[in-house]
Amino acid sequence: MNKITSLADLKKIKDQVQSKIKLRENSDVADTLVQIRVGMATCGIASGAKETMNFLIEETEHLAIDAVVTQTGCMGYCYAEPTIEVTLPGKEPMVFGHVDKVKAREIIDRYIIKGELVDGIIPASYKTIDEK
Amino acid sequence: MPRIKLSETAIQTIREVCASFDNQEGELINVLHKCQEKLGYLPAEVQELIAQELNMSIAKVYGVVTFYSFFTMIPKGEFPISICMGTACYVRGAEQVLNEFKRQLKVEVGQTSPDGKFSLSCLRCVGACGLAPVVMVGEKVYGRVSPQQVKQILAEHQEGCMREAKSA
Amino acid sequence: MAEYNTQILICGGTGCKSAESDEIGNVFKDLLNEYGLDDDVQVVVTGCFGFCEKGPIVKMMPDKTFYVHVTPADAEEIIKEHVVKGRQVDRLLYKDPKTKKSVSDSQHMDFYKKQIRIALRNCGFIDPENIDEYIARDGYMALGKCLGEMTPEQVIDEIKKSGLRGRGGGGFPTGLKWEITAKVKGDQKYVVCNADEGDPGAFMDRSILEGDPHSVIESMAINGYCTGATKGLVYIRAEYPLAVARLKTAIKQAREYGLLGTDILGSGFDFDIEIRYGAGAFVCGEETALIHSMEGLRGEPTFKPPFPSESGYLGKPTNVNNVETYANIPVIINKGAEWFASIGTEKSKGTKVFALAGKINNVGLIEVPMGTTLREVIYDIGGGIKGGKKFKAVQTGGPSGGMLTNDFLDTPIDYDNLISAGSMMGSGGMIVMDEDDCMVAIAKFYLEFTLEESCGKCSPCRIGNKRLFEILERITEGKGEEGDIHKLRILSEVIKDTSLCGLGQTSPNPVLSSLSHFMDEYEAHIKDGRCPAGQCKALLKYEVVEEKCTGCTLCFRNCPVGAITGERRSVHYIDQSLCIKCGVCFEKCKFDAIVMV
Amino acid sequence: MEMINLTIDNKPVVVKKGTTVLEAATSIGIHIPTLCYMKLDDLNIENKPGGCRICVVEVKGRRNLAPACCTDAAEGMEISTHTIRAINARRTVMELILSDHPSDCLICAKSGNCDLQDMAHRLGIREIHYKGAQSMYREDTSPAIIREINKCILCRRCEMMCNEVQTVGVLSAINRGFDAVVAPAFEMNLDHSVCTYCGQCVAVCPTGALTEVNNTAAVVRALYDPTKTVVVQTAPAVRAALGEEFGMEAGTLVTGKLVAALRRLGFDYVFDTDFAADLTIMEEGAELLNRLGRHLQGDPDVKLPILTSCCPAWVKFFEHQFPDLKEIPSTARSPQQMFGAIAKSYFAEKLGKKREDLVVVSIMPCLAKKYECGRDEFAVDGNPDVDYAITTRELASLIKISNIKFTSLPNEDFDSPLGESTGAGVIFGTTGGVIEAAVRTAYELYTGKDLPRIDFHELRGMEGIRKATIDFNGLPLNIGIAHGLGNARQLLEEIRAGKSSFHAIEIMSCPGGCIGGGGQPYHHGDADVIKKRQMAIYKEDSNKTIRKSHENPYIKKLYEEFLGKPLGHKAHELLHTQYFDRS
Repeated sequence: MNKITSLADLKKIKDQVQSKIKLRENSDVADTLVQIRVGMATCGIASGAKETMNFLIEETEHLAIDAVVTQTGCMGYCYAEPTIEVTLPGKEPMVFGHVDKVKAREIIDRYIIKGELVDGIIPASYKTIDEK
Repeated sequence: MPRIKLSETAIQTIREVCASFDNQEGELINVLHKCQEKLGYLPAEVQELIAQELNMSIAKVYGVVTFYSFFTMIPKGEFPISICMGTACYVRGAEQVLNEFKRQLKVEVGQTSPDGKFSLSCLRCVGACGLAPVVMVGEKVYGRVSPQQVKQILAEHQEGCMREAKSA
Repeated sequence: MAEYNTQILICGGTGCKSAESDEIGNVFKDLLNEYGLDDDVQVVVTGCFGFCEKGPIVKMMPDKTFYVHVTPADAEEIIKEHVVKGRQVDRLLYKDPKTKKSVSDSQHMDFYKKQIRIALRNCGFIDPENIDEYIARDGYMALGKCLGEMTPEQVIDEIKKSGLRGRGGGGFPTGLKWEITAKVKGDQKYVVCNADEGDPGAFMDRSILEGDPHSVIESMAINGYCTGATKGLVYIRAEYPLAVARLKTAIKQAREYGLLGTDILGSGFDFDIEIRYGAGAFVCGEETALIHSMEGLRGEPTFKPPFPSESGYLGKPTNVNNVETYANIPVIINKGAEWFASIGTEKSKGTKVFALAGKINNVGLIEVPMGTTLREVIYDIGGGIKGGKKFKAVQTGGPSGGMLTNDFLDTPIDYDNLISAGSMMGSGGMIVMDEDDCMVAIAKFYLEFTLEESCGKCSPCRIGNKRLFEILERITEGKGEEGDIHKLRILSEVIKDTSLCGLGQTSPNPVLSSLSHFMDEYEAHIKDGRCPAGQCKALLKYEVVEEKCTGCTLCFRNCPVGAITGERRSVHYIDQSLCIKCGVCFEKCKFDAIVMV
Repeated sequence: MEMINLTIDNKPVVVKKGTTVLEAATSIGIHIPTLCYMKLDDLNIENKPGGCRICVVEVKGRRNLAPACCTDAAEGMEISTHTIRAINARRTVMELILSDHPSDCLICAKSGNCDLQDMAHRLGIREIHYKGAQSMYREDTSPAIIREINKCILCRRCEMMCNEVQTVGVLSAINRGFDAVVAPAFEMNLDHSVCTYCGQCVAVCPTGALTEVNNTAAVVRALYDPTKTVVVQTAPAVRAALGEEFGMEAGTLVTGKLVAALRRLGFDYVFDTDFAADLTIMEEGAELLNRLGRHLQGDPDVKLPILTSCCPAWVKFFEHQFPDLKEIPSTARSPQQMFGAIAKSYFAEKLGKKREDLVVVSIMPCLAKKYECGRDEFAVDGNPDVDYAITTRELASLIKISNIKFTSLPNEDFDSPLGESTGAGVIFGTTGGVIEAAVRTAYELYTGKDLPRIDFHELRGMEGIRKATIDFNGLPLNIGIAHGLGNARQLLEEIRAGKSSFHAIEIMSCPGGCIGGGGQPYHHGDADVIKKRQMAIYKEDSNKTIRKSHENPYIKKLYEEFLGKPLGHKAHELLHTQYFDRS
């Protein structure tokens, strides 16, 4: 990694990262790219988030789904761990709770592949700093 | 107090840990953490060596060890059982679960079963309140534990070692 | 790609479920089938929408129409009007209480979103182990802005104007604290992050460090810039291995980018961070004790003044703030003090993260603007009480706080209101209790915690809390005496008045607050030998009601200690000498043949 | 100097910035009770944990009561020390402390001398409303100190003395919460630890948690054993403090009454450790001159500085902590042991008795002396040179038990010959005294001239470490003095690092020297008591006609008749010792 030596540099990095994300969204694969985040805080991991994440990686690979599976922190829905957030191309992010392997299977088969919603969606009930 | 003799490797390990913190007295807690991580517990002999290496009094080392509940002078069992005693777990019945463990294992909190297999301790909140009550066996977390499950949790580990014993 | 044109989302949150949302779903499915729409319209059950008071809730997709108070009888109209004709059913729409106008879709009714995520803004969004994701969301911009465009005084001024108060419990104005440390002269100063989260039932600091460690690092650097400190120390619980690992990774990445180290962003400002580990002592959350612990000593508090800002770590000026406090700083700098101050109440600005737990449906981490009521938190966000039981109290402030009853459900939450209600903000644990929780036992639970965590240095805390605990213990065992309540009161007041540090000064709060709200429970224990909540085992026993027992053997099979005997199809008996009063038989019996007496 | 105005109980008071509320109150005659707090002014010793909470007062505008001992006076403060709230809080806290303390006051070693008992009385506690479990710890008995930790109230004074003042580091607060207590590591017995038995923990303990091992019963048994001749020696510091036990003003010299009392107790011979102190100077002075002479001749094997070795706690300290330096201290035994060795040889011969028929008892201001007389090297065939060492306090108790009205006793003289001493012998009782006595003799022996002046004021005082250079006829002799083992440690570390320029150093374990010993009447936190004892010691010195050890005619006679010359064969056998590595 190169050192960031000025505020301008920092902004440049920010733009780069953001445009990378945009590029990904606007590229040829934009139609198919699925982003999946897995809540991997202590309570998530304790409830099996690691297994869920591994399963999602393996299965999307196995089914040749163009997906990026990343970890993230606590989403706050401790009662519904493990939780994952799935963003289908061009759609709003959707959070699912209680995602064990069975649920993950269902989410892949029905939501990711067919676009059908599945039970267990957790509606986002908060505002972000940009909404406020 | 029965004395134990530290192995040469253990002595070496402790010395290295102390040296890695420049043998600074102020690093005592870091040193104790590292030593416990490597040796499992902090018996008197380990504390004496640490005191010597950091050039401080044994009483002070002992004073610190006995102040912090994370440090233990008793070797943990092969399967250390920790019961979360956070409020969320408490109101969801952690005490009953703890009592059941005590009853099954016939040990008190802070003790290890005579066969060295299980040790019992209580934790402050582990932050998995959504799963309350929570029990940890080693690294494994059990959520929403009821007293009835205790027997099964213990059996899981007992069987585990029996299998290992057989295969060995 | 999608096969369905329309999706009907039905809230499956417990609040709505108890109000027949299952039934609604079934009616929809049947009707769709009837109308031959089941290939076009999908019915989906979701988690809680967090608007439980208006439940059951049905949301239509893709147009996001939000129907409230839906009953099974409304299903047909929704299908006929909304699905078939594309017209909204106005009478089921939410009416804005101010304008009395209907609000058509959830996008335009964001006021139903009770939470605002400031401290948790990145938790659950970014990969905490990837600094680029943090930067993409304005990460380190606040630090850049401070170093490049603001003087330390201006930054402090901005923090002061924001009205941010310490989120660790005390609520001391953060800007003022920074200013004091900045003004003290010293060749070396320190910035400390208190991550020794220890309230049983609070885990927001852990979540922030696990989900957004860079926000803490960035803020500590800003703090260093303001106060003149070049070294930062994070004092973190050793029981949080994941948080430690993520923090370490984040520090490493920040160093690699030069965001920690020398000459940060070309400004000439040097700052770096080290990690120190707690070792399981709750009292180390108190800042003087924390500092002693970082020095390798027993974590015993010392009398203030001198405050750490004058004489802290190694005797040097030291600014101590907690994780959540730090997590707010970058947003204040980026969005401005005014923006931040526009959220919250007059004296408590911004938001507060709470760990909502206990007998509540949606256990979780929430962040609400100061001034939100307990009712909104418990019923709208928390989804109400588990199992449809009756709400009894909510405990805030952990072992330093108190119980808040029904009477306080509509009190706006802020530092001052909670204190005048006999509790306190604390670090943000919020434990909900229902009718099954005995308040004497809860007070005893907290006292036991304090007892174990008291450092033992001062006599009122060391001995006084032991005596308090002993009195509570005998009350819960049915051995309470006349005069015990008076003793609890007097002793509590003296412990509060004379203890050395905050731990002792607040330790009797659970006792005092339960005494003031639940005197009847204390009296029932002492005078009638009865635990109204049925929780104090010494005061209850389980018995079989012979007339109701069918001899199904379910209790017999589930009893963990073999205390129940009886043949199949004949009345069973409980051997009281063996019974451990676990209550399993009581729960398992399908015929109400086991009673608690 | 910035001045602060405040009012205490409506009385205005002006104090310097940095003054505590407690000190401000004291300055206008308001006596706020304290328990854990202790300040020994001139000795730089302060214990201020703010733990007991007895001294709480009401400060207008503050939410909680404030501990007067650690609250600084601030401008405009309004303090009330005896509102109902403050009194109730204080009494309740006291009740709490008592609820975790055994109530066997009547038979406690500390009864009548106990700060906790006094405070309970002062606060008028008549009932303990909050009874409950008490901490239970086992009792630990060592050669000198008994720990009865059930009586510990966690004032932390002993811990502070052991760690900060003495840097011995045996005691620490251990455990947490209700179980917290002050104890050695692993709750081991003191005799397994590096404890020096200096007894400073005992000297400051406000309760009966730390007391001395009581040997009075054994002494009484010996006194009533017709087959034994019982010889007693009394250390110099005893005569400057014993009167306090009988209500006399601190600093009252009671030498004559002390002798009279000992005689009435039935001791067959009442002798003076001062005599042995003179003897110590002969040996130690000779050793100093010997090493100095060899050093000046360029002998590379000679080790300087020479360190005094009269103090047994100090000896044990360096055996544990600085065993690498054990060749440096003088090999001269302490006066107590020199006395014992001479009494059981020279004097026994004179009486025509076997050493076994003699019982030597010493009256000491010290607890470590109990340990010292039990060291193996100070016995012949299992018969110790000194049989029993009892403290000033124990002697007072014996006198009381024996129906002797101390204050009415006539002044009597010591017996001869081992009761004859010089002013040099008596100043052994204070810090700086041993080295001053040594200088008086060494100067005259080295230069062959009479001292122009006998009083070396440059060697006196209460500072923890003192340095002076004495002109030995052109040879500048660098003298160091340390009292308190922490101060000694500083000088020893300089020596270890090769940075010491001293020729001789006097070290005493107890702050103030033996007058501040662990066996003296309790000072109850008043440093003036120790200073007054010091003045008494110097007064006794100046009252003496002979003030240099080598001029003591009975010492001369002892060498002529029995020992030969200083450092000679017999002297070496009886008066010198060796040290052991105890690390």
